[in-house]
Amino acid sequence: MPEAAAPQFNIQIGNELTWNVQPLLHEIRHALRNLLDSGECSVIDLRSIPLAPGEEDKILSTLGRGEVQAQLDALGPSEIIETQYAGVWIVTHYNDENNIISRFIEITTIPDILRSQIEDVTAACNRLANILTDDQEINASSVENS
Amino acid sequence: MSASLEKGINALKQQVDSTVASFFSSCVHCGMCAEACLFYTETGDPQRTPIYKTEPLRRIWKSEYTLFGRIGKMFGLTKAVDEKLLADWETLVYDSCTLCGRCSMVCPVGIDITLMIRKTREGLAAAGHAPEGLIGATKRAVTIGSPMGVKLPALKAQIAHVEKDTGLTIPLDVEGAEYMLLLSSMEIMNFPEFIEAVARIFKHAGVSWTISSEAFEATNSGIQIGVSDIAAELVQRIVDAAGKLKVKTVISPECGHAYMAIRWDGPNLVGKAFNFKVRHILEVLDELRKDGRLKTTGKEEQRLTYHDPCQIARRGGVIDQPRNLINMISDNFVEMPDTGKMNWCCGAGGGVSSNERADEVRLKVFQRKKDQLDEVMPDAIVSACSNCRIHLEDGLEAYHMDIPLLSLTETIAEHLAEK
Amino acid sequence: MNQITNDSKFKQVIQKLDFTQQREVAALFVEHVLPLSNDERLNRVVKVVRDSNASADELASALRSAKAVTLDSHTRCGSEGKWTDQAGYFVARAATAAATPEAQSKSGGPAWQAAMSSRMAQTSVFIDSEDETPVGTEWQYDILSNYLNS
Amino acid sequence: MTEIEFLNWVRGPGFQMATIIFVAGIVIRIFEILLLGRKNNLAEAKGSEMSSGFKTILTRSVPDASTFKRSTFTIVAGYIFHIGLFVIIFFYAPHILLFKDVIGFGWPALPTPVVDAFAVITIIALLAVLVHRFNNKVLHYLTNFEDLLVWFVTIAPLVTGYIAFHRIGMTAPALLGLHILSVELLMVVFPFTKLMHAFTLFMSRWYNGAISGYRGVQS
Amino acid sequence: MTNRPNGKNITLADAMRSQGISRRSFLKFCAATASMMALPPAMIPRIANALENAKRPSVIWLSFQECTGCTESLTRAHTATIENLIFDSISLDYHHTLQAASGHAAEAAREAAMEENYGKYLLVVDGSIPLDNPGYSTIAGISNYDMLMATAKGAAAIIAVGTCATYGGIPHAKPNPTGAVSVGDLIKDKPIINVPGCPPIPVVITGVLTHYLTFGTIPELDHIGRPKVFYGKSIHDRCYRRPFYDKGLFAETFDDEGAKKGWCLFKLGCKGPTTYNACATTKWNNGTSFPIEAGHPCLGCSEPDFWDGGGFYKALSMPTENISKTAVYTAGAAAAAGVAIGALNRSKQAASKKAHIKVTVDDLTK
Repeated sequence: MPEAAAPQFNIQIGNELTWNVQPLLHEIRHALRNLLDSGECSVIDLRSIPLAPGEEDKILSTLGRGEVQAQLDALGPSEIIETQYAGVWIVTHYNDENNIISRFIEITTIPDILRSQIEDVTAACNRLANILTDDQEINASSVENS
Repeated sequence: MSASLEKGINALKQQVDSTVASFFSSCVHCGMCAEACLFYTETGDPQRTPIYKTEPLRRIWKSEYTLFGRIGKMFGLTKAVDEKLLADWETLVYDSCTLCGRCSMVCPVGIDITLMIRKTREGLAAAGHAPEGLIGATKRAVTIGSPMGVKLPALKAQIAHVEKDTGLTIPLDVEGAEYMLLLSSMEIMNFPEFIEAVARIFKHAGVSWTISSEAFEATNSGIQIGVSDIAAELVQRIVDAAGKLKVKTVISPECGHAYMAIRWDGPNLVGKAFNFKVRHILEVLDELRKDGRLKTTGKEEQRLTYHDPCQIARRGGVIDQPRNLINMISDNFVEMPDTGKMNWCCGAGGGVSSNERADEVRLKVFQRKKDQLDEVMPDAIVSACSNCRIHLEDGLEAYHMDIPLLSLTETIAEHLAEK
Repeated sequence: MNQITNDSKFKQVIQKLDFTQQREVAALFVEHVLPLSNDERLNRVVKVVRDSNASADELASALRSAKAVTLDSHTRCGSEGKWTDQAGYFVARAATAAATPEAQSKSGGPAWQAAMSSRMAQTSVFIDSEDETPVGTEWQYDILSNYLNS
Repeated sequence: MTEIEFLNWVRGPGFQMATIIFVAGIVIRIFEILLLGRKNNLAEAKGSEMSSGFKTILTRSVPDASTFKRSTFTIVAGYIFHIGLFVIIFFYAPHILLFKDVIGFGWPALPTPVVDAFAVITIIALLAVLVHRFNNKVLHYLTNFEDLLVWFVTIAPLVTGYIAFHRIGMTAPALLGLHILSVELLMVVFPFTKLMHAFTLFMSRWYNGAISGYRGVQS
Repeated sequence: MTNRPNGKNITLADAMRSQGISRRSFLKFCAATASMMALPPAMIPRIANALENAKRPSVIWLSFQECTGCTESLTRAHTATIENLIFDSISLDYHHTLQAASGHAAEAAREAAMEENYGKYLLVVDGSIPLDNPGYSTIAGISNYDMLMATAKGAAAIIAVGTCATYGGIPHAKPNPTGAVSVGDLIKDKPIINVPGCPPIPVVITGVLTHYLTFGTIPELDHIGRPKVFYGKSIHDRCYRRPFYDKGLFAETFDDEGAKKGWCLFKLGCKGPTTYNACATTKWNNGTSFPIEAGHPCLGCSEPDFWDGGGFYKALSMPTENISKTAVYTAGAAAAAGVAIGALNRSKQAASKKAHIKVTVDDLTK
């Protein structure tokens, strides 16, 4: 690996600090308060904020890891964790090569993407129904299992 | 009565050579030469900036000797030299420049501005734009043999005098003498004691010398007015006389431009190397000192300083000799600031003194010399140029300063050790 | 005291005189050639120099004006020289020599200097008139003798 | 014409034309000057033309004390912007690449931030020089169009180069193109103006030293 | 592009589900796309919504003087990625590289699609158009020019893909033997989105498509028709080696210490400083890396005339022509001229000396 800072998800000009860390944390605090007062959720796209190498890590380490950590496997893995500050979530999407393709800070009680999606539920329901109506399939599968 | 613009322009064309071309190509208009010229520093008149005085010559160079200038000429972009230009420049080139050469010493790109002003004079003179005074002097120099109209009888009378006073003989037209002494009319008319001094010193040192009755005049108005043809004619007289008397060395007297004329310009004017040496009287005296042939006694108690005549020091190369000589007769010698090759001109050289029109400015710019003198407050000023001497006296008078002027040669003579 | 007949004697005698005497003699020489100058200022100079009890200031100002006349009368380099005028210049120089205090006095002393300059003044007059009339110096011997005898 | 097409032009045909005018102009002028020749001096020499000529080429860079006192600004400012230009032109890595490409060899560069600092100082010095030109009586009197033109074509590459490096304002190709164009302007103007002193200075200093060295004075 | 359900009325959502892609994946895709296109996260639901109900638009893809690299770049993805997801969401009615049909059958398909979706279909073009002689490139006997003009007429918008289609590209490089021109040179009355690059970054194409499908408009373009979102910043400005450039630390060769230390590639001819593209951020091969990261200077392929920049390994500060040769020849010629002029001057000098009339004292006045 070159001595230069490993290519970051969020590449910026030069390596001088952008001083965006504090403002961002403040923004998160306001969002939390907003969530309490009006129940309104908010999302921050980390790519949309200029950050110098290291600053992103600084933010992540400040927020730290909380109780919930979920793995998602959809078009490549995704990681959803709740930080040590309840209601502050970090959602990171990877592609098949495990490169980050996007990373969000969500201030909500539960990120949408964790919820089972109605469409998928509908589809699931149909699939299960189809299976139940066809016994051979079950037997066949049980034979295979045995 | 046949001076004309054409002649002037042609004369300027003749002046352009590789030095002129490289000089003009190098000027960056930095203005530093102005600060080196007493005619600017004391008047604050930007017109008197040295390089600006060469404009006529510059235009000729540009329009005649540069490709781009010639092209420009086709489109009427290159400025031409006309009657008016030369008329306007007359006072700059003759009244506001003593050809002292100080600007040539400070120019950061190394332009010998003085040389080019001298060349510019060739053009102005040929076009009939030389000052009356200089024309008069030149006429007298050519017709009478002396810019001041000093004729042989006058010299003879003065010689007779000196001989009476001193009991020495002044050798006139002695063939085979080692040295042939030239004199400036100034010395003959105003300072005959110079002749006496030389006579006594040479007797003391046992030098064989003579004065030519056919060419005793050292000065050369042709140089000052800027007409090489005339300058050459005047030099030729000396060459002939020297040849006739078969002398080994011709001595230039205490006169600035005379030395420049005979020592440095002479051979180039007549187009032939001399078969005799040319030395300034101070060089000769210093030689005698080195050879131990010149012995002095006693010292001047007064605080002495030395004024370097531009043409002898900066433009002539005689700088150490006067100092060696002064140290023989003084323990109290002080240098002015900006001395030797960087000395400031008295303000009357280069023909300015023979140009009445310049009288006022001549005395105005003397302020520079005054400031210089005020720095060291000497009791007496030693110099080696009658013209400097007279003008310094005028200036000191005008500025109410009472500092006596001494001729170095004469002062040495005063201290000759008895043998 | 016997008559002075030649320059060497003349010089010796002058050297013997003390400074004030030399001055007085110088003044006499100047007086003799005064007519050759047309500058009245010199008359005053001579008067002061001759006046044995003239104050230092008077002498000083006399010297100043003598110098002034010298500068005004000399021919400037390059300008046409008129020998008749030039005579005035040498008279002025003689006067200057006479008025110069002992300290700055040139070799030979005031009397000798004045004598020489006044001779040149006389020569000058004759230079223009081409004929080579030798200018006599006897008048100077006489003046000196008379001065000594008186 | 897009910026890139513009950039390609100034890097290609533009630069070629500029080079032709620059080289031809200088060579012609130098020949023009030297071929005029000069008479050889018949007076008995008191010193060597050669040695004092070359000596003066060096010594003229150092003014004597009183001259320095009288022209302090001109000398100091002059030194600053000449050194500045020298460093920027010859010690900035991308510039050295250019020379390497043209003359076949290069040399080590100075750190970019250093050159950057020089650029700022030089630009300031040149601005000061212009102000001085208008405030000083002599300079004001001497100044003509050429002086101003030369000042402009000298500072233009500095300013455009500075902006291009810091990528201020326009798109990068346009900035770089402008910078190169301004240099080409300088090259084209060079042989026709006093900028020639960069070359003729050596001749005139030599002549000056030779003339007075011949008379035994080191000028 | 296998087992794709046909029929124009199937939505993208249907298409995906039929491929067993969960809605979570879809949401993830929308989020990634929004993020990539610098859209506020608040837009994600709207994107999702729009795409789910988007009717698969008809797309006609014309390939002219090109190398198929662009198509390659777009179809290279071997696993289900958001890129080909988007391709599944369109109805690619004509693409003579990909479609089974050929010759007249293919042309018939194109004409049919044009007729059916007149004024609605998207026209994608890769490759430049030869104007010198139509024979240089024809399809089914139809010259590129005619085909482009005919097809463009009914297009809702045109996406020029690759530097050839956008700026003429390699065929247009000096001396441009075929007289190649870009789409933009020929068509002035249709919205054209330039997606330059040799090849362009796949996600940029899908991004543009997504934008079009989501908002029904074309994204904001820069002054040479490129979507600002992707071409707004130069490679240099986003380059992780930029600090070395600023410090003046350069790799001199491909194998020296500097190169090993990952220093700036400017001296090796990197065109990053003058090239506007998203390589440094989106990267290539599903975000693996990009040329500079791989140790090779940027060629500037997304800029017009990148082929005429004097060579890929010539630094930006170098002239593109052979200047030393020019200088030497010029100097030679000038020297000759100089001698001639010098001679002229000498004769002038001589003439003036000849014309000189001796000046005597009587000639000093008029």
